[in-house]
Amino acid sequence: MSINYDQNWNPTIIVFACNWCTYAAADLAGLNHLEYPADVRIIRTPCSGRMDPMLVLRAFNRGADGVLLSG
Amino acid sequence: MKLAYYPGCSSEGSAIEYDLSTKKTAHMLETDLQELEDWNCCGATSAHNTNKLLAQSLPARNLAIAEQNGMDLILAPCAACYNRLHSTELAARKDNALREQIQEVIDMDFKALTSTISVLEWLDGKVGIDNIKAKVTNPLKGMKAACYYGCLLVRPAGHTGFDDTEDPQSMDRIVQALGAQTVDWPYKVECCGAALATSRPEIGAKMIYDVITNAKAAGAECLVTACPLCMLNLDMRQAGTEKMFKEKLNLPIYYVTELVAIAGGASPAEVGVGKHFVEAISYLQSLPTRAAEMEAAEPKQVKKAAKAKPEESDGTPAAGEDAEALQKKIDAMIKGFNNNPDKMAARLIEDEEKAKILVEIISGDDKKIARLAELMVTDKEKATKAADAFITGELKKREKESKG
Amino acid sequence: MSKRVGVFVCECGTNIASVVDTVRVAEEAGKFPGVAFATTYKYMCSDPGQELIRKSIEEQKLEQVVVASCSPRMHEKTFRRAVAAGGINPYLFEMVNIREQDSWVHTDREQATRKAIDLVKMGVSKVLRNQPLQISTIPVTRKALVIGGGIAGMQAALDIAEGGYQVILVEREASIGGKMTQLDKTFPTMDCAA
Amino acid sequence: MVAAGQHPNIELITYAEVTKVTGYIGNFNVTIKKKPKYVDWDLCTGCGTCMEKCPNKKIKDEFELGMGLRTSIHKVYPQAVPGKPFIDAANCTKLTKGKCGVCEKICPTKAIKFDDKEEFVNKEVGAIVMATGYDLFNWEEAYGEYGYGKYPDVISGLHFERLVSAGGPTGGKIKRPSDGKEPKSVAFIKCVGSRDDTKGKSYCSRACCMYTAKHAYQVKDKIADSEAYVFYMDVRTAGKNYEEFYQRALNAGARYIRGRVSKIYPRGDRLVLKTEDSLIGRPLEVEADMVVLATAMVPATGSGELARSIGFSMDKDGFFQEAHPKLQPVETFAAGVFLAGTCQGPKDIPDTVAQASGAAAKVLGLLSKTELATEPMVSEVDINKCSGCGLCVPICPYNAITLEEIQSRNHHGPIKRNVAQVNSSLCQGCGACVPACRTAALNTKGFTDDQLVAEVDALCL
Repeated sequence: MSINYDQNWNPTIIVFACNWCTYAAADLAGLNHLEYPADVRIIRTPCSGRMDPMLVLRAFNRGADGVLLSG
Repeated sequence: MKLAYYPGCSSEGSAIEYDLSTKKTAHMLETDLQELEDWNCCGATSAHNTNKLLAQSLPARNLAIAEQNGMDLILAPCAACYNRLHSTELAARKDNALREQIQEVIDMDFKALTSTISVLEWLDGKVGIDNIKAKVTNPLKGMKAACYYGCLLVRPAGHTGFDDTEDPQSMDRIVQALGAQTVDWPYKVECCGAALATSRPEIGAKMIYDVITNAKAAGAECLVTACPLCMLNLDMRQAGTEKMFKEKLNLPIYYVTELVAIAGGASPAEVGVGKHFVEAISYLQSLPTRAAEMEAAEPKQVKKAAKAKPEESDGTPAAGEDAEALQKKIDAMIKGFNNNPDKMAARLIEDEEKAKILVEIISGDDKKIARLAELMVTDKEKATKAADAFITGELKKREKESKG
Repeated sequence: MSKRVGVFVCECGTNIASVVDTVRVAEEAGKFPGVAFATTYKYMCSDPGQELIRKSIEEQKLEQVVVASCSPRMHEKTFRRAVAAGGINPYLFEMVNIREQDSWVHTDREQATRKAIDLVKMGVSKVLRNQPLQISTIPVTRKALVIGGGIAGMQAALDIAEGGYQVILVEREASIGGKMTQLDKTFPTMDCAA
Repeated sequence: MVAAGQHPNIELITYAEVTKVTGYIGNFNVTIKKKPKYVDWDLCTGCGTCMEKCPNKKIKDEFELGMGLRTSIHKVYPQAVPGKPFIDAANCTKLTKGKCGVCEKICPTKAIKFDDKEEFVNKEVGAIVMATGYDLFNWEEAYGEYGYGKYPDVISGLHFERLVSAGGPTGGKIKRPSDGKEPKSVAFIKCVGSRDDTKGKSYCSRACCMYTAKHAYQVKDKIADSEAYVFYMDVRTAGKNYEEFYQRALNAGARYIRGRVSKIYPRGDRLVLKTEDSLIGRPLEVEADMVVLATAMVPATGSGELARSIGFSMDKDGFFQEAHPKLQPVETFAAGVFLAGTCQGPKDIPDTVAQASGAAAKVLGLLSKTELATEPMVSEVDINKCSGCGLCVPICPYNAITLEEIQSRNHHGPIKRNVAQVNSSLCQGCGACVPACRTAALNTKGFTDDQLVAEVDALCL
């Protein structure tokens, strides 16, 4: 399976990352210099339990192209 | 049971007897084998050494034919065919892109729905040991077989999955169901060296030699395989190996399906046993005699065990004596103990003091006398030990009493 | 609340600066609403770097601070202390991760720089809404538990006990010693294990 | 060991397991299960008469890995600390069938207690050190090529330790388990289960290279005209004096052969090892009287449940995860819980001792304070907005929220009503309560709705 998309399109992708796992994992990706597209913007949350659906709706409402919750 | 049947190229050449016996076995076990129409080579060795996609597309075409005919299971008796078909079907199930690519190459629908099974899976897993037993009319009693799985049939681990990769048992169960004995031997999954037969014959011959001598060392009188290449190698090249090592090997090799068919009533000739290079019919013919010999030898073995330790002339039963004679000897010993305890005790214990105590202990104790008499007939060393133990116990008892 | 945010962009030697145009990040940050001061420095976590933050708070009358550097899991505490040394509540501070989550995972300078600017903007918007927080305290039961009585457990228990505190050593078997007691001699000195 | 048993500051609780840990740094509450020993250790003098008289003498001794025998009432081993015996209930005829009771009759201090029960005690502590150790990889289940454990003379390194130990079942004489003969040729296979993705673990178990060198040296030292073969992938001697020790083993005549053993099978009463010498690229067959496998270290059984109950994580292999591989090697993600020894990863004795002392130093640092500063980024309740519905109470994983009655007033006058309250010592600031609150009365300081919305807006607009 492959996704075809416009190479020049820079989507806004918001990631809500739990401080203890996903945020740490993103740091670990950095430590290992694993490259990924620069469109990703990470917002640190104290725990994925802190995630309020309101925040997801807010992100889409303000024009985000994708939201990733991870924890 | 209905199975698609993929004979593979060797079934029409070097392994005709495998094909014949598989069909015969299927008939006997009421399995309907439906040979794939227009099947093609599985591509073993040559294709997967050169082109991965080709190596997967060749077997995939056969799988696709089976799929078109609505067959869930396909029987591939050859170990290499089985390996190629099975690994292709697994790879295609795991990787959708690969499956689509293969579809393009073979120009057929291919969903990887059909599963490939080996002869061992079919007999042990699908037909079942009890059902095989029920069909045996000519049990192979007297046969001592080494079940040889070879390097490929149960490997790689986590891929074939129907049996253990290091100590497989399915063929042993099948052969035992036919009435034969199987030996526990360490070379059952070692490589026979067939691939080296032409390129490095001196290494290949050593590998053949190792497999055959190891089977013989474990007590096997024949070898059973489920792989045409192992058969070809171990059977056809055995004479050359004998020459190279200047040693007569003379180990008949059978396909497991030949044995099932023969145990089910087929004649050795009709399943192609006469086509083997190492003469294999006379061993089958000798089985009834061997079975009778084995049965006759069984009670002897008990006596042999009794004779294991060399003894002085007294009380040793000569080989060939039966249980009755043994009892007579024991009775005579008991009499000896009752009539002349001092002399008997001296025969067991050198120390005079101790011998005296022994006499005191056993006098009037029929149970102890009987035990000592029996041991003296069967194993004098043990008798001495037992006598020693009686004395030590008695001494301790006395010591306690004197204190108390 | 007054809005005088200071933004400090760290170059981390070349760890950040080789991929992210830190000077441009600081320039852009200076234009964000509420930002009164923005600058870059080679190693923000170093003593001179922390001194820069402290002095800037004083000189620029900063009320909130954003540091754009490595992961907060690395140096958040360091910078909180630096901010506190500058005389403002350590929780009126936010850290922006432009190393682990930017310069180390991207190679396109333009895109990485744009991302850094976005992340700083995010940090500034957040810090404007931060409240001063006070640290409270909890009591400590001055006693330790060691689970497992092998080499590690015995050594830890002894060291803590020698330090003058009570230790409870719990062992699954009926004797302490663990696997060590099954060993014969131990290398490299070949002395007895028990 | 004796020092640990006698130190006035150490309370030993053996034959016991920690079953539950609640609380938080500085204030843990621990539940310890004491398994029944059937002997009152306060009365027992450790004289050992009961062990002599116990008629049940043929039990396989776990300490000797089944190579020796013990009685039902026994010590783990003769020099046990505390030096007192206990009854193995499964093998005691009094406890299983109600017959015997010899130990009870002869005990001079009447310490035998057949009605002993499991007992739970609670303890308050401020810090926890995990030192649960390791088990040996169960090679018998994985390595069919070495016989799945069916050849008695293929043993593990720990078996070998018992065979060379003066206190072991053979009194320190190296003898084959099968027939008690002294082996003239011993083969050692390293990395059994270690560095083997297919059948074992991907990691290196670190201690095996050195203990195998020691074993090979001991064979050469103790058995005249003996051969010691070591089959290896690499020889890793990173440690002070380690390389020198390896050279000592080589000088003693240990024969190191670089190659994996692909099969072991019997020939007569000896064992044949099929292998290769990969340095010269030749297949090899070596006959040996005994084979010793350097098996991998794996986490101790049951340690995983303990970690989960305390609330810190394990790595992919089940070892306890340190908070940072370089900077916090003895800390866990659970504040106040520290790691020592092989529970964190395979290591040898010097490293274990060093890490244990490191953990102890961390504990001492913590215990030297009477009070701890807490993270202020915790949840708080706006009691003006709280409706007292209580939805947040069961959601909190740390039991930090309770409903409390407060005096309040509405337009009719003063009333009493319930509101949620957060215990800031228990609250870990996870914020799980915030989305659950229907009236938006809860917020996590430092991560308020207002702040997170501002971040979203900053990134999107």
